[in-house]
Amino acid sequence: MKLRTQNPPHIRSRESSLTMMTDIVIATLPLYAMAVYYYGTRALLLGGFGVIVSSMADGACQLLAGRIPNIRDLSGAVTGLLIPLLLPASASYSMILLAALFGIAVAKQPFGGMGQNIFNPAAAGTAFAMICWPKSAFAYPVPFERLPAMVDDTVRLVSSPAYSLSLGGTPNIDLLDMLLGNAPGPMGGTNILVLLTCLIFLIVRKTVGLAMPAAFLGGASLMALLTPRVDAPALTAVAYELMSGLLVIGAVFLINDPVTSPKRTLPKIFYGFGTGALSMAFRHIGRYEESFLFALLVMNATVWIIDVWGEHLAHAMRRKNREFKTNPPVSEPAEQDVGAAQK
Amino acid sequence: MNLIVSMLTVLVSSAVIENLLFARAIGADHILRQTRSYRFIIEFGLGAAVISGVTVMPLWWLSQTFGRESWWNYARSMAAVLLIAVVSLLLTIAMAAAGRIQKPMRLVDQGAVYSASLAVVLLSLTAKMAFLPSVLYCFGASAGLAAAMILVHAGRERLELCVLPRPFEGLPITMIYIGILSLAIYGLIGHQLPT
Amino acid sequence: MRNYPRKGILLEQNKEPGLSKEIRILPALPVERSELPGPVSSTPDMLAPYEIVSIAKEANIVDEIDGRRLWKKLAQAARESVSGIVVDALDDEPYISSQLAPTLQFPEQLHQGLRLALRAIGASKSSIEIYRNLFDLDTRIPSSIMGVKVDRISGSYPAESYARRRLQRNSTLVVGACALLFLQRAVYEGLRQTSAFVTVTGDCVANPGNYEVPLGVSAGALLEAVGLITDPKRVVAGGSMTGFSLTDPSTVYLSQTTRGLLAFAEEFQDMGYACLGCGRCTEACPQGLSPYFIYKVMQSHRKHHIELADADLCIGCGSCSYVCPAKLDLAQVMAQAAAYTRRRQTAGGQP
Amino acid sequence: MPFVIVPTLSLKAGLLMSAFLAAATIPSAVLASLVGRKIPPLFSLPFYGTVSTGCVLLLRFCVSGQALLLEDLGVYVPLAAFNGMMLELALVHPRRRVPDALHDAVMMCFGFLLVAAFLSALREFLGSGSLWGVPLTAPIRIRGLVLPFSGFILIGFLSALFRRVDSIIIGRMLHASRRTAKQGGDAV
Repeated sequence: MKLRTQNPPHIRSRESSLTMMTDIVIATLPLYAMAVYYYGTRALLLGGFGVIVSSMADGACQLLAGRIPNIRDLSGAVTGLLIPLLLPASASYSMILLAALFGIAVAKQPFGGMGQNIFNPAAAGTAFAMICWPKSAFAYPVPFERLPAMVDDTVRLVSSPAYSLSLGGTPNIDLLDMLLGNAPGPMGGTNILVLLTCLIFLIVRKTVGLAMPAAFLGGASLMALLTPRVDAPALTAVAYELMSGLLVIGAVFLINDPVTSPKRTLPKIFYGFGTGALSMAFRHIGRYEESFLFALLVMNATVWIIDVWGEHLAHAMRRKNREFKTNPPVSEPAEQDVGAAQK
Repeated sequence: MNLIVSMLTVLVSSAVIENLLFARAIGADHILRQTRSYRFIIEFGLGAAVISGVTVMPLWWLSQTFGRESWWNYARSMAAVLLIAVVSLLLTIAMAAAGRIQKPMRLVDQGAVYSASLAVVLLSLTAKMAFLPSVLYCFGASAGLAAAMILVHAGRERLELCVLPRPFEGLPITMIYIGILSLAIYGLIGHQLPT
Repeated sequence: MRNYPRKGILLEQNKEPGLSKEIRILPALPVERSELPGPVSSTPDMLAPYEIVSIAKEANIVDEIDGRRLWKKLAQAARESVSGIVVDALDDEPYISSQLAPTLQFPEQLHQGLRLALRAIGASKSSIEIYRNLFDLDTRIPSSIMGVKVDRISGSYPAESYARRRLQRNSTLVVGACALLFLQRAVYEGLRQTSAFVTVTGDCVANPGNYEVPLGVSAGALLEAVGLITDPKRVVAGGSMTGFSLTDPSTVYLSQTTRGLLAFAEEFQDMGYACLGCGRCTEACPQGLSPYFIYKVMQSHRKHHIELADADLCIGCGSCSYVCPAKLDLAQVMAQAAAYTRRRQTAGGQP
Repeated sequence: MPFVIVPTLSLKAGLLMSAFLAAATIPSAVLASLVGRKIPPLFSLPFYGTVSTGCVLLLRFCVSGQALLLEDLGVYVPLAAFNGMMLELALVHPRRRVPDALHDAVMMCFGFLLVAAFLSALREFLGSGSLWGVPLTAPIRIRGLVLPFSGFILIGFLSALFRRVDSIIIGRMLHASRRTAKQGGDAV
């Protein structure tokens, strides 16, 4: 009988790209539930629109690149799910459309598509939308006011706590409401408790590691502690800074994007810390009330430097460590050769 | 203390906020061809910093004196070019005398240094700052340019490992990379730059 | 307690039901006895070391852990006067229990063989090494076998090669359990080694277990004799992590070093995923290499930074391929990178 | 030439910028072909730089009526003297004969004119909803297009598009030649 051969190992773990992406999709669903609870079914419309647009853009770009469209790995859908969560619930459909198109067709596919993009597509698209429509991207609807499917001028839009922080004033919302998400802000960025639950879920599922989010939040809070913007008690100020804007949702979803983050543990910590510190620092300098996405993009550009630096470090440690210098035992090379020969 | 803080502000803003490459795209076409190694980038930045820093001193004094006249608007550029030429020639000769030059810089690289220094000098003059800040501005802007070039170089190294779509290989993907980076920088700063 | 490797992967050991069953000789494949010339010594404990070595040579016993002749190993160890013998019975690869089962089922024979080997090399210390992370066992592993201390090796998957390397470094002779059993048979009963212990398992095998099969039998014949439920899609000779799959089992013949024969019903289908860059391979690699980095660098034309990655330190354990969520064949890439790096080193930096 | 794309936010500015580039490039290229071999390399760059700067400033004096546009271009006008085309033609590959140098310079400037016109028109139309200063109604208004970074991204996509078209044309030609060769082979 003739059998198909294949290189060792002959058993594989059950985890796959599909399961990882499915975990992230599952983690976004509670946020959409909360958004429906606060803003009505328009949240679902936005999410579905984003998913459809970005998946179709993904497939179309793959067709243009001459490959068979493979949207099974759900990466485009994840991008489309994340973009509305980063924008206000009153975002117009053209905003979502442009953000998704920019994220997929500019920030992802020209770089070679899945797994090769340097910048996080969701972050890039949302940043582009924010720059194109600064007014409507930073004006948020009030929770518990049902939004119509088509937002018109009758909808009451207010500014977010992040804006009042950027003006140097303490938000007039108490911390518990911000914790529960009963505060104007990005559609998915406000309900902190749900976000932390999602983070715990992802960490338990081992889809993301603990290192980067912890280092990110640590860096952000340290920066906020050192350079306070409001004259409140220090811890209160730090809590306000952390819970306003996109920091927490970024710590859950955007920082942990496996493609655009370093690989070894120490570089991961460095990257997370740097991103947190940078985004907090530019809340002082920048004009926009939210600087996390831009800081993330800048840090994405430095990931390759960080990775090579980490490889240098590991190289030096191996050189120092005697144990790794001994030659491999006799059996394995033989089996390698046989495996290669069989192939 | 206050002085130091203001100086630091000038340095940081010139290096990051008014970054020559990302915010103004000055020298991009040279950089695209010529980011060969980190060492070269450092030398490039140092050269631009020294040349522009030395050049801006007499120019600042000149613009203080002739700033009102209408012909100065034209004479400024010409004077800057000539001064940069003189300073860079002196620098080259000095380094050659010190024996620091193994092989002379290629002409195109010299051109890149020229245009970078020219841009720095003219910008620091249009900003109408005091004397010391404008010199600091030159150093900071050159440092920012070098940092931007390092980022671009790292990006190209990373892009070598990607299986890019064929039409995008080389220049186009680098341009898109720089574009997204400058989007990020612009968002961090968040205001339109005066040209 | 030594914990090595520091990294690596924790596999679920599918050793049952193979391990707890007793070792059988298949009626379809009888093991023929071939006597050694000369009488069997009545007092084996009185034998001189050189006699034991010569008997091992006569009986041409092969050590199953590295395929070397036992008498050569013994003679070399006697020359180098090593301090002791470690019986290698740790099967850290899933499914395989062809060393563990004989150790647990023929303890006194093993003990006698161990005593003979100790006499042969003139050493005193001895211990038996068994893998610690064995969860789903029906039989419990004793703390000592016939007074010989059992050393439980903890740590995740590629523990065997690490244990071997550590022992080689502090001058201890590592002998496989099966080889010692055959040594005991040769001395006490005067038999040559004409058989080997093989674990036959997998989801196609009717009654999985450890079998003593004559040497030179084809894998196909062994599978037929053990009995198949369905026709297997993949047949693997050797361990499930490092063994190699066979195109035609009827043309591959078992040797002393074949420790397992696995028959699986399902194939891997390629989902066409691209590398996510999740970095799990980097977390898994026991050698502290970064298969992600090496994979990326090997993709590129001019292989920058390849000398950083130390690909030649790869031991081919296959952990990276196991954990890869995109199901990439990273072990193959690592092997190519290792060959490339060695070429570079020999060529003086230039491939 | 990307850096001159950035300030060209309107069609007029694009055309003016390409005019400056031409003023900087063509004379120095011709000059290089004339006296290029007489100048020692150490002094060639200052020489050409001065010449092209002079030409650029001359042109600027001529068009000084367009105060607003010049205000927009600002510091980029003198920088046009050191553009990549001028360096390329004058320093790296100076042609030996004047007509060749002229031909090269004019062709390069014309190509740049096309690109600049297209991009600046696109950015003006979609970005600020007007064309040649005449307000129009754009289908969708993307404010981001008037910002510097979109200049980079547009250039990237444009050059990728050109390459794709080139590769398609070359592929067609290769295919045709292969087919003819195959037929020839059959005939033989």
